[in-house]
Amino acid sequence: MSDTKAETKPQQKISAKVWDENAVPRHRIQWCPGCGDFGVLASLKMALTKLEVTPYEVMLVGGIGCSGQIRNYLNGNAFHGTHGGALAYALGAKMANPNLKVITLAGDGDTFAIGVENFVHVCRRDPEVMLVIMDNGVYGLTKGQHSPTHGRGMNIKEWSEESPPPFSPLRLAMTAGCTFVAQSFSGDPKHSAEIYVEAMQHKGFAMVNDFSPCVTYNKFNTYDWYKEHVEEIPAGHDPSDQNAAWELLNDFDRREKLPLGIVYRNPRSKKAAKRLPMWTEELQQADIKPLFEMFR
Amino acid sequence: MSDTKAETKPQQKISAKVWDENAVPRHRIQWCPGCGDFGVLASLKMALTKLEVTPYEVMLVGGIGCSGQIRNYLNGNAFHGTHGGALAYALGAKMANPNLKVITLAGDGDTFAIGVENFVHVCRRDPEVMLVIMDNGVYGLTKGQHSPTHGRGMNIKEWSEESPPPFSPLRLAMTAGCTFVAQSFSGDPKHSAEIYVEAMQHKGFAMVNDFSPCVTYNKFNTYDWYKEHVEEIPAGHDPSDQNAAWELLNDFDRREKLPLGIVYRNPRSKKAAKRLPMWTEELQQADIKPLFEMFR
Amino acid sequence: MVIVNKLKLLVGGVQLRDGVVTVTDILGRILTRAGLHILAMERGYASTIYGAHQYDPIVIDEQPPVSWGDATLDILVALDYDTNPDAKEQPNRDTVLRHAKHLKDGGVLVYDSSTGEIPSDSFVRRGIKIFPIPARNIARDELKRDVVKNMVTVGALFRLLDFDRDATNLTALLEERFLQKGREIVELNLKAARRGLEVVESVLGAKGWADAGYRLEPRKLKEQMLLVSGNDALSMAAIAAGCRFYAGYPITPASAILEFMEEHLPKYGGRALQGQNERESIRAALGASLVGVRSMVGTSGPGLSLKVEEFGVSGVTETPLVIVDTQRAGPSTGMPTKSEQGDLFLVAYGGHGEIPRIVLAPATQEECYSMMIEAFNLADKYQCPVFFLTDLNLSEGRKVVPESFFLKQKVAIDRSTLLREEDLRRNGDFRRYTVTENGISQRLAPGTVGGVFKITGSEHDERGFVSTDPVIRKAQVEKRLRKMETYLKEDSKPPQVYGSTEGNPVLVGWGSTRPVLLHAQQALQAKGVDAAVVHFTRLWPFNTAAAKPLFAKAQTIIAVEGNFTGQFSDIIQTYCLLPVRRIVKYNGLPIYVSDIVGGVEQLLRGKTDVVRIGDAAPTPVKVSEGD
Amino acid sequence: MVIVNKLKLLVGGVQLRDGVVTVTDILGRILTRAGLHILAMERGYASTIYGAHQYDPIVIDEQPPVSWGDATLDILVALDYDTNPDAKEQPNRDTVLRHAKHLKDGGVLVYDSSTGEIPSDSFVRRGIKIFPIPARNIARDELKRDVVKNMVTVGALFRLLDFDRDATNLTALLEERFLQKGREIVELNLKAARRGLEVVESVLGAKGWADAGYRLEPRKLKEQMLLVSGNDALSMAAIAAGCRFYAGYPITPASAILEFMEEHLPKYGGRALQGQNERESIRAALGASLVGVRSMVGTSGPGLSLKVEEFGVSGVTETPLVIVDTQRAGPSTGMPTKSEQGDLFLVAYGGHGEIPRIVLAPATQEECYSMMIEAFNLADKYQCPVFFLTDLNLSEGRKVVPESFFLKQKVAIDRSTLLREEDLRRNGDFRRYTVTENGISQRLAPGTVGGVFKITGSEHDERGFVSTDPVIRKAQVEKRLRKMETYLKEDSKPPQVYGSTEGNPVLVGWGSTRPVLLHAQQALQAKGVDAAVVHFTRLWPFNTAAAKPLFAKAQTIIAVEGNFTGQFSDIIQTYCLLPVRRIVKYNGLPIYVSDIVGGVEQLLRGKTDVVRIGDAAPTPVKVSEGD
Ligand SMILES: Cc1ncc(C[n+]2csc(CCOP(=O)(O)OP(=O)(O)O)c2C)c(N)n1
Ligand SMILES: Cc1ncc(C[n+]2csc(CCOP(=O)(O)OP(=O)(O)O)c2C)c(N)n1
Ligand code: SF4
Ligand code: SF4
Ligand SMILES: [Mg+2]
Ligand SMILES: [Mg+2]
Repeated sequence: MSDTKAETKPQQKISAKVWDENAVPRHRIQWCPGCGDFGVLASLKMALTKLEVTPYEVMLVGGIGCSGQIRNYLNGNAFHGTHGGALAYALGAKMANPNLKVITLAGDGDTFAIGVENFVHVCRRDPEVMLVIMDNGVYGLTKGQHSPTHGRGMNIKEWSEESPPPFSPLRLAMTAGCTFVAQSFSGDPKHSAEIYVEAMQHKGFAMVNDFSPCVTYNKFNTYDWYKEHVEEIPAGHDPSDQNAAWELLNDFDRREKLPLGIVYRNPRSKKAAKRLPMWTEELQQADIKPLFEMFR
Repeated sequence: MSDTKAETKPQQKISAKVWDENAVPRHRIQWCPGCGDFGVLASLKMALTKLEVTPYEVMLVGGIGCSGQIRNYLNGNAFHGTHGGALAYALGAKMANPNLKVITLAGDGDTFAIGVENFVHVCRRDPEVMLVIMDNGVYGLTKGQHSPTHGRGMNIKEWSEESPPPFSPLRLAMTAGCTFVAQSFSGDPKHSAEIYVEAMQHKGFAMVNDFSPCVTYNKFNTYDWYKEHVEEIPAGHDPSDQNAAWELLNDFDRREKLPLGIVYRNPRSKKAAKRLPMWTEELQQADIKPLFEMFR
Repeated sequence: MVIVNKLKLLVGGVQLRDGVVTVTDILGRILTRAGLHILAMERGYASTIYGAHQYDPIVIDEQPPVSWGDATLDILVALDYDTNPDAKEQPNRDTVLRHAKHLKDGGVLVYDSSTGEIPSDSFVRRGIKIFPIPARNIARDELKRDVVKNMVTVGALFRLLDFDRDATNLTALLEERFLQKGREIVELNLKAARRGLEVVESVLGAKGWADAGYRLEPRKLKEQMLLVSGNDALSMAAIAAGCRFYAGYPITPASAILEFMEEHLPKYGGRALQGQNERESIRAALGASLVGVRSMVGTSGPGLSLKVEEFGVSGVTETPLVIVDTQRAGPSTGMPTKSEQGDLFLVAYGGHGEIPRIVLAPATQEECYSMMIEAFNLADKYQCPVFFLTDLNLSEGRKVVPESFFLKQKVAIDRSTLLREEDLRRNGDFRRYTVTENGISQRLAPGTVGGVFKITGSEHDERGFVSTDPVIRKAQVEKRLRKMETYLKEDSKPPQVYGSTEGNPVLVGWGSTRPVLLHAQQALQAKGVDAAVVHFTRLWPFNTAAAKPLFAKAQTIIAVEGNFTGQFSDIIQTYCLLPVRRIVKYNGLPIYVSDIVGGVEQLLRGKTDVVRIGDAAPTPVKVSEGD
Repeated sequence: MVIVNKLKLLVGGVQLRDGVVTVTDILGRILTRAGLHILAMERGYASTIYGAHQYDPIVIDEQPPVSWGDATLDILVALDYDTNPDAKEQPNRDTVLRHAKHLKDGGVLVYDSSTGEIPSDSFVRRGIKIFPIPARNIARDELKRDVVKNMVTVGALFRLLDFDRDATNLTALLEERFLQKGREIVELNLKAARRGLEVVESVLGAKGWADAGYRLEPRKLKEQMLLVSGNDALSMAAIAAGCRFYAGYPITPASAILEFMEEHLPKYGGRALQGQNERESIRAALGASLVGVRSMVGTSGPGLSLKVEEFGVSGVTETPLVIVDTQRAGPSTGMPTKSEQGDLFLVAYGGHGEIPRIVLAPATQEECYSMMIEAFNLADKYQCPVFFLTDLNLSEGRKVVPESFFLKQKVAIDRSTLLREEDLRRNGDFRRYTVTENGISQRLAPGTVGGVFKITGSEHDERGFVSTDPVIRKAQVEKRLRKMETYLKEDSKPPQVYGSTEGNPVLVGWGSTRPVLLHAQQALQAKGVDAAVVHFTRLWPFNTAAAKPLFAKAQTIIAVEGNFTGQFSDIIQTYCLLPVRRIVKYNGLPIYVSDIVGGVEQLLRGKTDVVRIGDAAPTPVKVSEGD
């Protein structure tokens, strides 16, 4: 996930258990029993273990919401700022230190309502950051108000400014220039983990929209509903073909199905980047004299 | 542009000259000679005159930028708030009084950089508001920094987080759920005026991206450059066909051309709305007693 | 001796799972109907949906209670049980672990004993009567419906309170709620309640107690009573005051206003918008106000911080807006479900540059109503942001208020600054920003034939065209800010004064603390300390003319505030040039009577100028020098 | 008598079209190289790109000028001409219309006479020497290159100043700039300058004037001099101080910092990001800081208002950040190209809840440099937002500063709060939010082997896990805010005092007004008024211990501020409990020496407590009662 090697690679054996250290103990996790986010947590652990990443080099940026709590249920450095801001913090962190594995974990409300301004721009900027959206169609933490993906699959005939139709995370990502667009379902954590592994290896911004049912506030898009509607992307699909990706989305739409897997993946040619100087010894000698030239 | 009739239709003869009243006089207009925004101004006057709209019922909401100044170069009520906020003010104004012709006039920076959060959501909400974007690829007013549409047509090989590729206003609008998506060129004000007329008659949110060259700070996307690259949408195109609209965009992209005209138009079924009560006599009698029920 | 109609109880349990609010809601409704007064001003819950500890302390009284008093409890009801009795930590015993220390000696402890009994020695020593109720087991095993476990507890509780023995009240409520779903449901619930009652009776019998020591007696009602929260009251008031556009982005504890408005505003011809973000909501509200509709937004700290730029828009474009800030503990995300008075500086000073603004801070549910009506008229008159500061405890806290209170509030909607077509015809040339002596100019709703307005957040001339001419700039700045002088002259109200400030310690407070200040005043008096209380609900612009004389002759000025700094204390110092000593609390708990009494005593002893309430942490770790 | 090496001139014209800045830039560079001092602190331009009036007043002196003085001018250079002489209004004569009233009797007026002569009687009466130069016609008709019209004016100006008669200096500059484009361009420009010189000589001859009354003489330079703006100085300093990440969304007058950083930061291994909006920029900067990189954002009022929520994030997560606010006239969009000191309340009080924060406000270009180095160390040590308040005039104003000044500034980068791998190994258990006596805890850069941090804007325990435990909450709030006491003890600097405050009127100011305060002090002394000056550059937390004793014995305290309220005056009142009288100016113009002298005289006469500088508007219109 970074193009320069980590400065010191710690000698820690990465096993699944490592991810439970420096984290809230299991029985203190405050998600509703059955919450989809449990699946996402499990998948993340699998993926990180698989990639042999160490907690020290991980930088988790949580959104605000039930989903964002995941940052504390998992080992690794973690940051949690303002609602909707996660991707922008992640952008700065990754630009400053490309050796970090920066992972943003947020809800659909955080990402697409208040945070859409960051989402759209980060898609274009394309930092090597993975974003997992725990998409449940509601604002869980504030007790179930509609999020921008609310209404998925509902047959609504008349709209208003107050109740607009849902929008499609995948299409928005594609249009905004995201170079890795995928979808997963927390009801199938193993498959999700595979996608996360791919996403973390992507040389650019990787977005995974994970259907993560809110068992408490979304009584429509339930596990069962998803099980009926999700469908793995056929093996033949070539995710590097943008037209094919759009075609796939259209096709699934027509059939009222939701694709699971990697819809689009097409890394962009990017300037290489290094960790920015930060230690006193790296900074102290900076010679500003050349700057004087322009003031003469 | 509204579904309820204006309450009192004033008996004012609408001629082109009307639009110069209550406005900054021509010789005080502070755009650079040759600025594309002059064309937009001319087109707006033509369109409003054609539609026999009166200045009293017009509500212009300007963005912040060279472009936003247009609100004062034209008769009609006008509002100018924060950078990037125009569409949200417009949304509230239109929801409160559907009898007004609400027109939002903003730059590409205002709309797609700082204002993208409003743009994306307003596309979904679909108020009967026309948005004209004066797209010049730069932040004119702050002296030429890159806007999100900067780089159009340039052959750039390597990107960075700091300098991402431009995005496409039309595709973003389509994806976000905009029901009227069009493009025009201020080098051809008559054609723009026709598009504006259609946009103002649309029953929903109508976005017109108007290429409006910045002669001072964008030396690449000049009038001449646009003249070489724009092309009217072929007469056979059916804008109500979403697939055809996407196909058209792909086709123009492939040919490295920019379409002018209505790409997509497909009004959504919407709840009817009325002006909200606002006069004392409409408000004074509200009986709150029924609300007590729930507190017993 | 049995205590009748005067007690504080607390119901606690695991959030979402145990139905704390179900129990207190039933209790609240039935007792309200029975003519008792209720004050439930602290809704203890967590900023997670499931699994954390939740609690709801309720004061029940024959008369309107002076305040929520202290942490001390008469009755503790613990709904929690252990799902996993083998776990090292027992989060599901939180209610007892956290609150039993506040139980009075001789008080009552009720808990769900389904997964085992709790160690009782220490309670017995304190004379506490313990009632283990296996509510969950009864529900699950006997009645085969987990969900009625709360009804078991309600039945037990009513028996303990010697209330509604024949279940008349309960039956009425259950029928109202469930009859359309079927008589069986009503019966099942009644049966559950009966089982609770029986368990209590068996304990009473086994222990040989005649009663639990408390009794509630229904009272004759002269009029209908309503159990309302601050958010309920202010939302109703907004509708009464003519608010027809509301926008908000969900945020605790303001979401309830949004939900209220979404449900009810359309019935009054209005619209409520769930913003897609904090700025969309305030901007849409400004847009609606701009075209003439009374509009309001509601939010809490983090949302308010994100709206700051729009304060300036409202101020300089002179677009009226009522902004509710239901304060919660900050900064940043802070403690979303804890109350605080920490946003005063933000509403008084937030934003670049300088604008007129008005800050109101109601003290009670009643004032949430009456002052909201005032807020809309002030917004219309002064055409600037009017902030309405509540806090989590006031917004979510519930209180019994007679229906007549609401009905007799005068609602005179004053929209006289908004011109009509006739006015325009009469006045001719319309200038949006006419420089006037009182700073107020006339507005226009777009669409009004005969006038066109040009409005901008840039500096402008009287017609609203952008200008940087120094003379125009000076005139417009002064015109706008002159409105604050006009407000002080014509509309600001002096603080409320209780007792004589002369030669006495003066307790100062603002917003939701008035009840507890008055309660503390009584307690201090009982201890021989005569303190005056000066309480502010109109905070900004600060009314120096009214306040300073009150303070000038005080023995000492002591402000009580729910923040670290003493934000209002600083404002008093700025304007009155008198030293203000402080009792401050910011640990998430309500300010209690004992906090104030203790704090005042400490200050009067003279050792310090600031008392910081709350248990302190262990001694801080020392950091080695040179780091 | 000829005045040598001491004058103020103003160059004005139509923005973008007339090249005002081209002229003053050439002038500035050549005079700097010639050893003269320059102070050009007001860049008069409009918030539109083309067509408005632009002007650039410049003080030239042999010694570093005390301040920019007054509006009074020695020489006025009007580049504008009329494109449409028939238009009723003549925007293109703005320079003369607006500024000629400030010309001294006996001063010099140079203007472009290409489209006609201006009425000269009133000037002649005032003894003003007029030089009509048909610069545009010469350029267009004789030299066939419109663009050299400014060089004609430069040539004329140099002749008027009896400077560089042989064009040595000019030739050197032109060769530097244009030689690679071809010798002809250099020659063409020199020819244009020569033509300007000739026109002046012919006027001098025709009028029989020996000279224009002013002369500039080159001086021997002991060292290299630089002509820098406040933005230049602070940007250089940031790089020297180790800033390696900068983010900003373009906004006047902060854009220049962004442009500087975009151009130069990469050379030092850093990155500069043009945010796509105000929040992306500050959030990205916080992200960079979080992982250990010194980072900074720059903005102005509207951008700052939009960043308010992130102040809290920085404060409560304890993430260092330097925030530059180049103040401009607010509120809202206000007057984007006019200076003001209106954001102090916002930086001191903005944001919900309470956080530690530091506010610095340099007075000069030199302090923009030295204090920025301080800012980064403070941010590192206190791990909170450090605001760096300049204003438009300081940020864009240019001044001659010796190169040695920059070179001799000590740049000691102190990052001792940031742990290294070794420290972690030594210390064992890492807790991000250890409660310490001084409030400061150790940080960690993610990626450092051996430590994991959990950071959150929610309230948290020492390990960074969310907590609402009242004891933990109290400890963390106090820990964070205790940093302000530590700062006051260890790092805050007292205000600078000039003269004795005892028994004298004390003039108080902050930030960019120090030069003019000191200038006014001299002027007052000349009038027999002994006033002290107390000037603050460390504004927040307010240093009461240092300030109050200074004020306590003053005859009267008079604060001079560029805002309506007297924001700093209010802060002094809060902390010192002493009345502060005010001279305030907010009409977009700089504070002049005469404003202060006049204001002080008026205040000493005792009629009022606030003097509002600037020409007032005509009497306000009366509004009929009952509206
Ligand atoms: C500025 C701000 N506004 C509002 C809130 C309240 N808030 C907390 S979480 C949340 C929405 C959460 O929805 P989502 O991102 O979908 O996460 P979920 O809880 O569904 O996982 C909101 C509105 C906030 N914390 N900050
Ligand atoms: C909050 C805020 N940030 C920054 C600015 C400065 N600013 C004014 S206009 C502008 C960009 C204008 O670009 P665009 O919208 O493309 O308009 P144009 O001038 O090109 O017509 C910016 C960044 C501002 N006014 N407010
Ligand atoms: S409320 Fe919904 S999203 Fe939140 S924890 Fe419960 S199930 Fe999960
Ligand atoms: S700078 Fe560009 S956008 Fe602005 S007025 Fe000039 S040409 Fe138009
Ligand atoms: Mg969600
Ligand atoms: Mg633009």
